[in-house]
Amino acid sequence: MSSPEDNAPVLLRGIAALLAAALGVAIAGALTALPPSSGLRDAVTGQMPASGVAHPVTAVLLNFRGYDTLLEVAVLLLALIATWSLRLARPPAGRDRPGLVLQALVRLLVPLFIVLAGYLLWLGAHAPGGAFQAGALLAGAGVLLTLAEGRPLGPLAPAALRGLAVLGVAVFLAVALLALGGGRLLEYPRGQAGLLILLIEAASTVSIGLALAYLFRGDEPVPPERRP
Amino acid sequence: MSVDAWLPALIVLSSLLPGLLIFFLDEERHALRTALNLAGAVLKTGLVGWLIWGVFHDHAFESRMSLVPGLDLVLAADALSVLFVALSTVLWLVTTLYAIGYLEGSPHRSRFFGFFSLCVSATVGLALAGNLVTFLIFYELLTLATFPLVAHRGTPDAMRGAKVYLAYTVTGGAVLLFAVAWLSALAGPVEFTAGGALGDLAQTHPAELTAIFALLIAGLGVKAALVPLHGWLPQAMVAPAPVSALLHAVAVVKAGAFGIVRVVYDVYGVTLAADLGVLQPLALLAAFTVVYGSVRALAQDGLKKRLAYSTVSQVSYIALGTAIFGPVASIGGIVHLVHQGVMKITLFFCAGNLAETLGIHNVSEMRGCARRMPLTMVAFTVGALGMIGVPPVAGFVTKWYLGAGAVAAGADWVLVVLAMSSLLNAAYFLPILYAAWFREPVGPWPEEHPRGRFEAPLMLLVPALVTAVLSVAAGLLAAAPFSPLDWAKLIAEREYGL
Amino acid sequence: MTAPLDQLLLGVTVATPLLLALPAARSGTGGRWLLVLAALPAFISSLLVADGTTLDLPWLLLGAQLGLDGAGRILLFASAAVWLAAALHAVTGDGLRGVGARAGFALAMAGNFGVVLAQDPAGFFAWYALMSFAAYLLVVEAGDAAAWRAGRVYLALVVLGEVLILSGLLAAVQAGEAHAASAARWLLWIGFGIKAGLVPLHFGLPLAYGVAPTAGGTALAGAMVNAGLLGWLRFLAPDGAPAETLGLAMIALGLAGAFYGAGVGVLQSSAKALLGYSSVSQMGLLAIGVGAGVAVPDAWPFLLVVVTLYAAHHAFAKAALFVGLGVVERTGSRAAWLALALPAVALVGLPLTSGAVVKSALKAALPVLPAPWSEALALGLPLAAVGTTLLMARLLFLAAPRGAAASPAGLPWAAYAPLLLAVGLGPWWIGPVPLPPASWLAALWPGLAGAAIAGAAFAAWRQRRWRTGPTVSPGDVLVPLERIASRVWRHLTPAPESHHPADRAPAAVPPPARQLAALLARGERGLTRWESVGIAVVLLSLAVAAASALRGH
Amino acid sequence: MPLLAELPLLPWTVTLPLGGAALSFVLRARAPAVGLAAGVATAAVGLLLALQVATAGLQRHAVGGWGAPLGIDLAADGLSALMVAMTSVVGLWVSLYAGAYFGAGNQDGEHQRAYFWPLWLLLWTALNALFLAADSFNAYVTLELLGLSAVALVALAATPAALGGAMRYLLVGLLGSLLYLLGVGLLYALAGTVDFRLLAAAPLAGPATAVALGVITAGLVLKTALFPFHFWLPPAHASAPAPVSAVLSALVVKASFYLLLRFWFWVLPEAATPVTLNLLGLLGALAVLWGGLRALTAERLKLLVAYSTVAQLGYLFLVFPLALGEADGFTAWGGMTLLLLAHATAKAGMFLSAGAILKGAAHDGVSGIDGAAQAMPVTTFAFALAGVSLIGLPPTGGFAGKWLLLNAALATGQWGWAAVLLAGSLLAAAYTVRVLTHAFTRLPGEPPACVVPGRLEWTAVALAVTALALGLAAGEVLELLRVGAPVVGPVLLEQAR
Amino acid sequence: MSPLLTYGIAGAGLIAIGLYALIVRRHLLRKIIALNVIGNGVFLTLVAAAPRLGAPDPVPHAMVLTGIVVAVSATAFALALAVRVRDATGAAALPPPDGDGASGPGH
Repeated sequence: MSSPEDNAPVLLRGIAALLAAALGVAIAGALTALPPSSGLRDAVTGQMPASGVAHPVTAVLLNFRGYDTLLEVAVLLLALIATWSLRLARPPAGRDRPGLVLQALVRLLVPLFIVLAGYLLWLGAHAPGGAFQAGALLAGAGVLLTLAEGRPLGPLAPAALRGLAVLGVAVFLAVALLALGGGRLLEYPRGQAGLLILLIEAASTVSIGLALAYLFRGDEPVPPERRP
Repeated sequence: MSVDAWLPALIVLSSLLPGLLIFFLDEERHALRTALNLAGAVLKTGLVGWLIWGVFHDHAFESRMSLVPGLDLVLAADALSVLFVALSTVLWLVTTLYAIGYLEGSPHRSRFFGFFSLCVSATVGLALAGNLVTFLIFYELLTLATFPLVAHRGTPDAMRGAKVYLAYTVTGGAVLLFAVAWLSALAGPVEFTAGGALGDLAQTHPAELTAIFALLIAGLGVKAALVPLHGWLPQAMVAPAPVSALLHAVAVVKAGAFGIVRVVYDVYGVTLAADLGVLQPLALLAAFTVVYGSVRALAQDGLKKRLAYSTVSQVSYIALGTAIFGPVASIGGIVHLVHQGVMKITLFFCAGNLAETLGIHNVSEMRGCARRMPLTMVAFTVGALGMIGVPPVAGFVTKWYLGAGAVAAGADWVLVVLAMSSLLNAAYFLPILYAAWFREPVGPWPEEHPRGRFEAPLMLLVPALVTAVLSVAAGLLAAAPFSPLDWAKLIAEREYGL
Repeated sequence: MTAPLDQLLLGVTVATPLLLALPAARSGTGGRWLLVLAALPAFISSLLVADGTTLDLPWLLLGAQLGLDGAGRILLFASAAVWLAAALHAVTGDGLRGVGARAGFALAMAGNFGVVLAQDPAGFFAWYALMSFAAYLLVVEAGDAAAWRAGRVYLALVVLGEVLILSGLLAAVQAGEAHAASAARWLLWIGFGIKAGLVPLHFGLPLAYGVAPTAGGTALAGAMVNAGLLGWLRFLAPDGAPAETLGLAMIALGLAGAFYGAGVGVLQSSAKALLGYSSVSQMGLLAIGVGAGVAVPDAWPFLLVVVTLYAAHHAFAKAALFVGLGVVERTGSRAAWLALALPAVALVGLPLTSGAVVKSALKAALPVLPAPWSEALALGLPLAAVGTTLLMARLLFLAAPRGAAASPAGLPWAAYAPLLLAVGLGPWWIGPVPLPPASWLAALWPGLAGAAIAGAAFAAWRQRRWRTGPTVSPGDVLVPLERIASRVWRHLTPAPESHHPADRAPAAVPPPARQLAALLARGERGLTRWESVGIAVVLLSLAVAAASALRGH
Repeated sequence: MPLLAELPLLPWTVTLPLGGAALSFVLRARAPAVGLAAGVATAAVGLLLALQVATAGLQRHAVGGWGAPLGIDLAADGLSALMVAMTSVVGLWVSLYAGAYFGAGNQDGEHQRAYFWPLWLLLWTALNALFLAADSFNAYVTLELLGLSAVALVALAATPAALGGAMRYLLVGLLGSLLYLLGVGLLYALAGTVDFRLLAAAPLAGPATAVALGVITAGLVLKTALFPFHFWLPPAHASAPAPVSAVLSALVVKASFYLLLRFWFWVLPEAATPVTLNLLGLLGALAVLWGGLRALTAERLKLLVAYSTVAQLGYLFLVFPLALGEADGFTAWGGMTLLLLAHATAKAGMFLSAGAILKGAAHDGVSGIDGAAQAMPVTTFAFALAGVSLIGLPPTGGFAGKWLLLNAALATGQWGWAAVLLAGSLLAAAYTVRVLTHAFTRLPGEPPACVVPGRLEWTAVALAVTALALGLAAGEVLELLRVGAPVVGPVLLEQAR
Repeated sequence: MSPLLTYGIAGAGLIAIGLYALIVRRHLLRKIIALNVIGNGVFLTLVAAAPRLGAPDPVPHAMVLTGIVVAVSATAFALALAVRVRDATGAAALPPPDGDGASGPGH
């Protein structure tokens, strides 16, 4: 796909290369000149007991800086909405039925993926893992299904589909606002942090998996009569 | 007297609010619109009467509102502003009547009268402006309010005229803004004060002040149509007659001239200005404009164009009187604010009547029209003689004081200018009168013309006659108390601290 | 010392003609009676009002003041009489038929009286302007081409005069400044001179007189000329400032006018135009008197009286001639024609006429002048009188009735007779001035000489020596002037212009704008290349980084 | 007002639109109603917040109760309060407008209506979150949220031009935010925090700081479309649906500029050098001139308006040389802020009125609006009034802002910037008049009937009038701006006698 | 030269390469990939820059995770948009920006 006119004039390329390199060198130089520091490690470890989870990254992601994550889930939802709003043309559906191998593979793998996703989700509390990894796995299952049957999920009503897509944001937001009722936004009540985080992660996993899967598929499944 | 703090604002609002209301009226609501117009005009007249009384008895009228700390919107009334306010109020009342008659049945009247009222509000606002920034604000508002009026007809001509008009005025406005900002950066907020507001700044920054003065005059000169900034005025002639009347007599042109008066007397102070040596150039420029305008007027066949150039020349009398150091000349300049207004508005009313009733647009078509429309032409004659300076019409009083003041100030050359301009005025007005009164009509008048009965319809005729009477009265009773001249004397006394 | 009644009279004097103007104009030819009525109050107050009466009208114009003094009384009397006569004559059916003419007559009358009574500069100027512009309506009354031409010229001169006078007055009111005072006098001399037939700006007079019908012409020639003179008397009065040059200039031009008017007048073919020229020469003599007073301040008081009386005498005589001409024209009666001789000899100044009195008085005053001038004048005045004689002779010749005209309605002598009477009684009401035999001769010979020359010429004419004498068109110097003026005018004024928008196509977008747009678009294309922007981004980050890093050290 | 001071408005300003977005996405059939309701609520909260800051001073909300540096804070000082208020006002009117703009009936209309609301509310979320972020990394997330939603909204028009513009916009936006993120990372490595306040307190120096400032500036300037980085703005803004164009020009570009101010005036003021300040000022000046000229010669109405945005953004950058170096920087600071707010309202009004006019127009050329003054006087009036504010004529907010900037420039003897201000005004006048002349041109025959619903007209007027009112309320605005302002000084400078 | 620093320098290199490609390549897919390269470079730099004392600092890791998810979302949308552009304009490259010249029914 690389054609001659795919490139800019040589002169510009030269200048661009030069400058890009210069910037790279500048960044590298800046990195070398960084003074030693421990960042916020000690602050995090100091607050770990109150975080409700055992794994520091998860603690940061879903507690200390949970607000970032809320917005981040929103970004993912946004990406889904935005992609759907583009109304991509359907990939040619006239493909012949998937081969037996693929079907068998799907039958074998999809359940496995789902179980694994559950495990990763549970693991996230004290080891690397969590909602995103789990969601990614679900999405993988979705991709397989898409390849096999043309759509990740069975005949699901569009409204319900959208409901699942926003589930993560909705639950996250609900928890945050409940906390706000008690004190501050996302300030988990004493002792219930772990549970709430798990709830949020569970909901997010579903939404993330669905979102990634449908991002892969590209367009929004709509009833045939609305099809342009 | 707490009302004193409200009166100026009320005077502005008395035309602003009706104007805004009118915008949102349907075309068909003729009666309501007229009622609103007249109610506003009458109310304003009343308020102004009160104001005059108060100012004469040295009441301090001031409405102040802070836009930005250190940047106040001040409406205050001193003798000078009262003079201008009274002028614009009275003439607005008359012109409104005229416009109602003139625009009968033409489209977009709500838009027209809306902007018409805005235009007057802006004029009154800048008349009452108590400091330079307020003046600037209303000065720009005026530009905006008049643009749609000039463009009202929407014909290519009108659009071109409007474009030129805006190009000139907005540029002038920008220059003015720059000058004002610079002056404020030097001196802080500049409140108009009789005898000058700059204090000791002259010693420290003479060069800057001179430059700023030049910029101020350049900015104001655009509206005041000082040569070579006058180019928009003849172009703006495409506007409907009431608009031209208002533009030339009260609103735009006069705003520029008034601004020059303000700058010389109440910002710099005439003494300081004289010391800076900026008055002489201004006087020369004004004098040149006076002559140039008259010469160009001679060369116009379009009646309104001729009147436009005569405005160019006449308005510069004000600047001229202002630029001559000495109370007598100042009186002449200041009083011409009023005199030129009433006389020129008469002329434009009559021009409008001729165009409306007989379809006359050119001087060359005016033969014998006086037999057809004697009353209109009587009014026109009065205005024309006034412009020439024939007593007892108001123009004579102006020329008298200007000349006397010039001689008193040792500027005899001004007499020559006055003489030349009077001769030229006669040269381009008398032939019109001659043709109108004594020549035979070229052909039959368009009897089938919708309004072609005997004279112009009353709504058009009465205003012209009223203003004609006013311009005679202003001259004939010049020495009477509360005459424009009397008031101008009061102003001069306060400015020169006599 | 001013009695309210007198003040009232003064007010009425000017107010009546003003107020009667409109009714007189509107109410048909019958309105001419109103004009007679309009002139009466002036006549009365000229007789009754006490000297020094003043009426202050502080609210009027720039604070007006009316008043009556010695000179004013005489001139008011003369003007009032003339206006009265003119109006009466009009009533007998001659002139003032048009609406405009009647209005103009009344307004000019008001202006004339106002000028005489005005005691403040602005007021004087205002009345003067009213009179001058209103008189235009009298000049153009006939309404034929000649009248329009005369009117145009008259108006031009009026405007010029007004401008000069206004400038002069403005300079004069600032009498404090010496520079202004002297300039003022010159301006005023010329400005008023235009009305007083000052050579070379005299051509308005013959032209206007020539075309104006009798009544209007009478007013012009008898009354309004004196307004110019009065202007001189009022504003050139010596005030200590040396003004000899001006005075001598006045004398010089006055003398020139005296001869020029006679010389050109003789060559006229229209009696009325000829009267105009005689006015030019008579006013020239008056100018000499005024000039002498200006040059020699000590002589002013005496000369003031002399000049005023002379003006009155001239007013009556001229008016009588004008009215007489009118009568002769309409009735063709020989008696009327013969009667013309009386005012004629009065003008010449034969003994026992008012002319003789005033002229001898004038002569008596002149020796005060410095060396060459007094002699020159001693010689010049008689010669001028000779010229006058010739003029009058020519006048009688031209006026001679050719065949009987239709006898008119009304009483043609109604105005003529009283005027003749006034001229005849002139010497007595002026006051018995003793005429020593020497001056009898001096008064007599110019007339005789002139009569001789005239007789010779007449005889030659009778013997068909020459049919028609050479003639000069009225307004001699005007002719070339007019040509120049019309050329300038054509140059300045536009050709009629049509206002159809179609004629002026809307200007398309000017090419420069298009080019600018193209230029900008090209620049924008360059700017919007992804490459350039990307490079710029990197550059900017490097620049900012470098700058702040350098600052760091 | 003790009660007002208590209210936790900061979190609500962010969470309300987010919830609205989710809801309007799920309840597609009710999307307009839900979206409008959420919009009104958000606007109300935003305005309340401004009031809260004005009365009770700085606001801070430690999300999760941890507090910086460990946690994320939401904070509102005068500037951010004004920004949120601006977003609320513009957002409110745009929401009302959009409700009537995306026509029901035809399928494209349905589709746009269905997707506009969630996307727009997400955009609104991002704006509020960004203006209230006290945390530079959190600001990065909001920046991305903002960029993606904006691009999606542009693409909603679905015309080739719009899609191309959107693509370009997306690439630029991503590059910009990545550069920004790099800078944030470097600063964190230096200071061990991403909280603005703590960063400002930390002793930042050395090459890392320099590079951080460099990449952050480049990234944000790119997103702010400062000349010569404006190449993405006109196509995107000109081809988007009218309400979207309004939001983009009025608010979105301001967000990255706001972050720029945060870094230059709060975090790293000492890193500023005369060279860099004047460089930014110079680019701003060039933007004013270039944008004005392009607007003057643009063929399409919306492109004209878009280029006027380029020019207007240029003014804002004059604040760097005029305020940052100066002892009494507040004059220029206030002027910049007033101009920013005035431009937001005026430009939104202008785009809305342009959209309304073009709905009935034959084509989208400038001459396509001939006779608009007859058909839609109200809309024409709105356009004109907005133009007046852009020109900077009194008594609009634009005038107040320009006046202060002019005053600062003259009083500190920096003549060049004053000249730029005036030249910009003249250009603005020129292109505004160019449009108005067409609007006033009378078409032959009967005046065309107005084809658009009244709501499209009134909302535009409301925005234009707000721009006007801003000039009269400038005093209050400046008072609010003083809360936590990075510069001091009197409102109006006076040159030392 | 600590391993972290090598990561950092690698990150800087990635950024430079990505920038170059982003500037020079015209095909949309390549630009998107280039952006991802830059992104990865940035993430790498972040992690490398974070702590240089003892055990790792979890905060940058969390930030990078967030950044990655954002990058994934953005990339997905960008790809979809690129496809849409190709469908609409027929070329998987940026159309010339100045779409000036009045055209078609507006808005």
